[in-house]
Amino acid sequence: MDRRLAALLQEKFGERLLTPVRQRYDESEIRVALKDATDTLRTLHDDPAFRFEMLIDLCGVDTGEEMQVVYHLSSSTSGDWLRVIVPGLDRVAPRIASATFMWPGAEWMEREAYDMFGIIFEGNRDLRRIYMPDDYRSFPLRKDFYLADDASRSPAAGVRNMERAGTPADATAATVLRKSPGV
Amino acid sequence: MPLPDVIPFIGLGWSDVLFLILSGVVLAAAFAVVFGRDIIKSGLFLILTLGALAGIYVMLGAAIVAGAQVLIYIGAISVLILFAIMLTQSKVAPVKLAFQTQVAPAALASVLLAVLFGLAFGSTDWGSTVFADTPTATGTAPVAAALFGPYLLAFEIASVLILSAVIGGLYLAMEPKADEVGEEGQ
Amino acid sequence: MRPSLDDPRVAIPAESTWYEPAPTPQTERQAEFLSLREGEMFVNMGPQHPSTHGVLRVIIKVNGEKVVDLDPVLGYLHRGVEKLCENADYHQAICYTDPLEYVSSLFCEAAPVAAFEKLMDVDVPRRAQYIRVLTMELNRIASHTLFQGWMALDLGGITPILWAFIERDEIVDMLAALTGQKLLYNYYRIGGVNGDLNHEFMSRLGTWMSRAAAQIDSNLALINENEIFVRRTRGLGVLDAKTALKMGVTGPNLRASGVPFDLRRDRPYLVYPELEFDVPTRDEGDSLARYLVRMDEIKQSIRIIDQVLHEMPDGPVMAKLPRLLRPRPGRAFGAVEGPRGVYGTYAISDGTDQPFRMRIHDPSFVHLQLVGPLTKGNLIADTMAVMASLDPVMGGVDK
Amino acid sequence: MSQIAGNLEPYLVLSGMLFAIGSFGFLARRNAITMLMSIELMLNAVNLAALAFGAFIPSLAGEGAAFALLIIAVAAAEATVGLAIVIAIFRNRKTPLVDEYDTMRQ
Amino acid sequence: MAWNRLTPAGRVLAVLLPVLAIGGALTTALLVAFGGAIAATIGANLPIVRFLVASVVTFLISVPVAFLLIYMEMKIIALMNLRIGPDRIGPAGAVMSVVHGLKVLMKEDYTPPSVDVPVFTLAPVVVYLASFMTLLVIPFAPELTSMGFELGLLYFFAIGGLSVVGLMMAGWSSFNKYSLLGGIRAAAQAISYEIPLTLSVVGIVILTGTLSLPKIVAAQDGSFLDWFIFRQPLAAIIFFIAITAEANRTPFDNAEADQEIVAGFATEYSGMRFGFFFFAEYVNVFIVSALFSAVFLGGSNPPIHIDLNPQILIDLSALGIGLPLIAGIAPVLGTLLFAAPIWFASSRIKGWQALVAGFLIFGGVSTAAVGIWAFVMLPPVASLIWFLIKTFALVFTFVWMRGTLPRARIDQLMGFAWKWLLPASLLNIFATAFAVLIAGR
Repeated sequence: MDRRLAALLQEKFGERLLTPVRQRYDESEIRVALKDATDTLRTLHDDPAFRFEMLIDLCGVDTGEEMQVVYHLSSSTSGDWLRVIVPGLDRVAPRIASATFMWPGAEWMEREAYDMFGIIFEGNRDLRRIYMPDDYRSFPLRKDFYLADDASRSPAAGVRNMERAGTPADATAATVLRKSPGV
Repeated sequence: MPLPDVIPFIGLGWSDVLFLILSGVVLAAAFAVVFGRDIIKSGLFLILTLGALAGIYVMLGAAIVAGAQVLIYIGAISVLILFAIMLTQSKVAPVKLAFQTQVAPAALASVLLAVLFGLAFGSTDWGSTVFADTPTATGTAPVAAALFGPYLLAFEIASVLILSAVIGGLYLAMEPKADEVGEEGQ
Repeated sequence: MRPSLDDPRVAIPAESTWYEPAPTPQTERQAEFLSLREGEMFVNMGPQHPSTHGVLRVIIKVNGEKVVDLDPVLGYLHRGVEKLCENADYHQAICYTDPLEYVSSLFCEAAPVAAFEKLMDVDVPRRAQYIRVLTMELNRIASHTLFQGWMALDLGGITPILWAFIERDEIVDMLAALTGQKLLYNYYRIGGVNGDLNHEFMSRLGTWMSRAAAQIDSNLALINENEIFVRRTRGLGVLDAKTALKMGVTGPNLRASGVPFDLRRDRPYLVYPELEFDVPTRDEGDSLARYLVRMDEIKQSIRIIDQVLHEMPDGPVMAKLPRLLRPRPGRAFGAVEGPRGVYGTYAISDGTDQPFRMRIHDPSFVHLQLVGPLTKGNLIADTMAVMASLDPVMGGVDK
Repeated sequence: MSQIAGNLEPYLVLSGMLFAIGSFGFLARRNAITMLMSIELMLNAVNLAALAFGAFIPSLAGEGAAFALLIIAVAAAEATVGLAIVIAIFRNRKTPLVDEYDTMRQ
Repeated sequence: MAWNRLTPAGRVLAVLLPVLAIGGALTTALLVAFGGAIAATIGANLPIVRFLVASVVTFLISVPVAFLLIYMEMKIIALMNLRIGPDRIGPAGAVMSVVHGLKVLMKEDYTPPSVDVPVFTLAPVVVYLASFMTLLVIPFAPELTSMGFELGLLYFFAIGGLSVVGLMMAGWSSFNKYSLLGGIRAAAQAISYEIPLTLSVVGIVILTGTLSLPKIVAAQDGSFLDWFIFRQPLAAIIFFIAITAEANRTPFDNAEADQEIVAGFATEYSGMRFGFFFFAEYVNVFIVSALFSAVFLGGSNPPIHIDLNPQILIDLSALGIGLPLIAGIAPVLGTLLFAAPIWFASSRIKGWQALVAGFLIFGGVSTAAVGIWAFVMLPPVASLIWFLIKTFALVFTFVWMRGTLPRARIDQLMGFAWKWLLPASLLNIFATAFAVLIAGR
């Protein structure tokens, strides 16, 4: 079943996949570029060969060098699960098209990703803070946001503030404590 | 040693004092209804007026009318009025004057009316028509005899009127467009 | 003194701005929500309100008694668990996830444990798998009985919750005998469970199993046939299957709409493929169906526990693992079917002893989105019935 | 014994004054609901007069109370319809002030 | 001065004792001097005195009744919920509700800054007044009716309907949206349910030809088959549902639905002003139960008349000097009598413990004996006891309903009143009138 999905994905998307389809346990993983993301998701959702109708999860990832948005989809016909990773969002001004046009339920998950990473989902009607207060300025899950013990053990001079007043644009690569560009 | 008929020093009977107190309350509360700026307080003063009037009705020996007054006027009509006030007096409600422009002519007309009433009552010679020296208590039986005897037609007309009022009220207060979502949970 | 509405001397601004300035709308949706039409007003519920489970704040726009629009405000319980987990090692991360959904915290442990086991390619011993299934199903029953009480409480019935607590108390005591904790069990470990079943747990479980079905049936009889209860929930907040799928609804809420989606069946984990059970579904999709599906699930859980007790093998309950866990770089998504839906954990490892990113997906968070669409056009009282039937737990919603 | 309460005239004077107050309210207030309240005052004044006549004129013993009851019934109907009209107009015109009810003018 | 060293209780006593002593002396002196005149005045103005005494007594009994009902509710619902309920203060927690009352008294009576102060302050008084004034016409027993006047039923409905004015005042003046919604709900509910409530008893008025509650009770004299619940079952059902709604009880407690609008009209109230609402609710429950038992359950009539006609009335005056002797000796003897077997029963029981137990047992036994004697010998006591049994059975039913039922939704509530109860009560009137016509009265 999973082998079939891998072949199908390879066949449908071909060179649009940034890396070959990875499969491990019952999960399949594809990576698509930012500009292909919307088309890919729409194909996955509408194509009768896939029918990935359920959005199980949507989240943002900060690798320290770039932002990623990760979708977990579930197919209603075959029961396959698929992870779609959209890497390469700009860390300074992350922007991606919203998935709410297909899955209205993604609205709050996108709000959460915005709240935590500052990723702006174009097309989401209600993109505002969801957990943090409205006047909060920083984005807590970014790698340039330190916890208290991070701040104390950070090699840089002095104590750093946990919360950085500012926008994603204020974050520079030098302030990132932990980077994993490979993942 | 029963209580004296006439209160010492004042020279009035007990019922006179009661009447004066009640009528004072009635008039003061009625003034408050008409002149009040806060409309919800006008409604509450209306309830006070009606309650004091019910007391005067009891003094007049018409306990059943007093009961009906409290039950219908206070319990239903006034509450309905308060209800309507709460429904309509929202934030767009008047931030302007409480009175019309013709307040002075209206006052003049009312004063004239009052004077006219006074003159009429004063000049009428009741003479032999009024026999009773104190109000005679009316039991329920004569009321029923009157309602279901000579005034049966009026009674029936009143019931038809109430029916039509209920239907008309329902029709008027119905939502303009039928929005059946969540109605009655059926 | 309150300025009089009828007073000509004062110009009174809009009522909603008397004390608290209206927030400036940040989005299109919020601007639409904040614009009041004639006769509408905002009613604030929470964060301290008798019928919001936990600290949820809901701003309701009402026209008379009718709910026009609704905006949940979250974050009163937000602790930043994801960030904390990124700064803890793999073992510590599990106990951070415990208090997320405090009424069924074993599921909150099971999801990250499943993800980490995939990252590290650990094989869990079969006995540990059976124990996990057993404890999770017990916890599911505890959660669903509590849901029954909450549902009745939100509709104004005060007795069922105390009857429901009998079963929950017994299960919680049982699990406390096994794990040492009554609420936050912290029982699952990467590669197994913390300690084998003990005598007290087994004897309590045996006693309870002998009367559980009858006792739960009698609890259900308290409220299931109640005319007022049925009239208040039937046909209320109808969620059709298509919308449910689009909204990402999972768990009993989805199954009440007629979609037989159950991870235990569709994406088997642990030993569920070897066990026999039904996936109860309903087609109505209303509040009553959501309630009844959960009640049916209790019976299936008892069935599963019965089979587990008969088939449980002997053997170790922990896999052999190094003390310091450093999985290879990679990504894994572990998901379990909880009493409210899919609990997922998406873990990214970068080769160190701490997860590089740990995303926690909680079903309550998704389901709470539905309160707005489902209650529009109903009455204020229906908001509580809908919210209770979706069964959100704020600890999970706010992470 | 009772110089005031034992006579007909004080009741009639009270009734007349109440009626005058009610008529002033009806003529002078802008708010439709206050006008309705003034009408209730006037009706009550009439009630009071009817009851006073019934109490002091033996031949009218039952009639006064019967009249009062009929008036109360009619007043209930009047209040219902009046308030329904006010609310219906309010729904369209968003104001309870009668001098802004000028639909014909527009 | 030692004043500073006194405890608060001691200070109260230090003030109270002299005041009491002086007041008592003055009162005694006045009574001695003008006793005859006062007695004559009372005798000459019996109706007025009777009215005053009835009002004061009614007001005074309304508070203990509320305490009793609060305790009943706490305990019964606790039993239904498998809890213990209050158990610390007093035997089985019996004093708990009194302590609740004290707590409410001592709490700060906070007035929020934006309320309409006079209306806000007056509202609980109106509510409480309306509920306790209706107590005046309750026919506890034929001899124990405060005011058994002719239009009792009309008076009851009229005054009982006043409480909604207080609820609306509270709802409006609190300047709180929950309160406003609660007030509007209370008004809509009260107006709707007053109509079937009033119409449902019209059948009984047709049958009895009176609005006086004592006469309605007297019309049900005889066996329990003469009660109106058997002659007018439909009316009884309608009446019961309507009084549940009038008293704002579950399942019709929408005006203070805590899951929806926190506490409704009472949200902004605290301290004694909240206490007034709280007490009024329970007094209301008692009153509507009493009214139901008077109108439909035969009131103070026993279910079956058994003519005991005992002739064991002891002429106390015939005992002469023996009366004070017996009154002095009997408690001592009785206490010793009951204490002795307890003391002998176990060596672990100390003498004073046995004496205390004996005294308590003697107290219980003698109270029971006096009660049975009074029940048999004094018709008012028997009537009162029957009346209270019926009333408290109904109070129990109300508490039971609260423990069992969820809350109805407001639109279902209103629809039920207008679509079902009103036609049913009209049908009941027609059927009764038709039956009376056929039977020729």
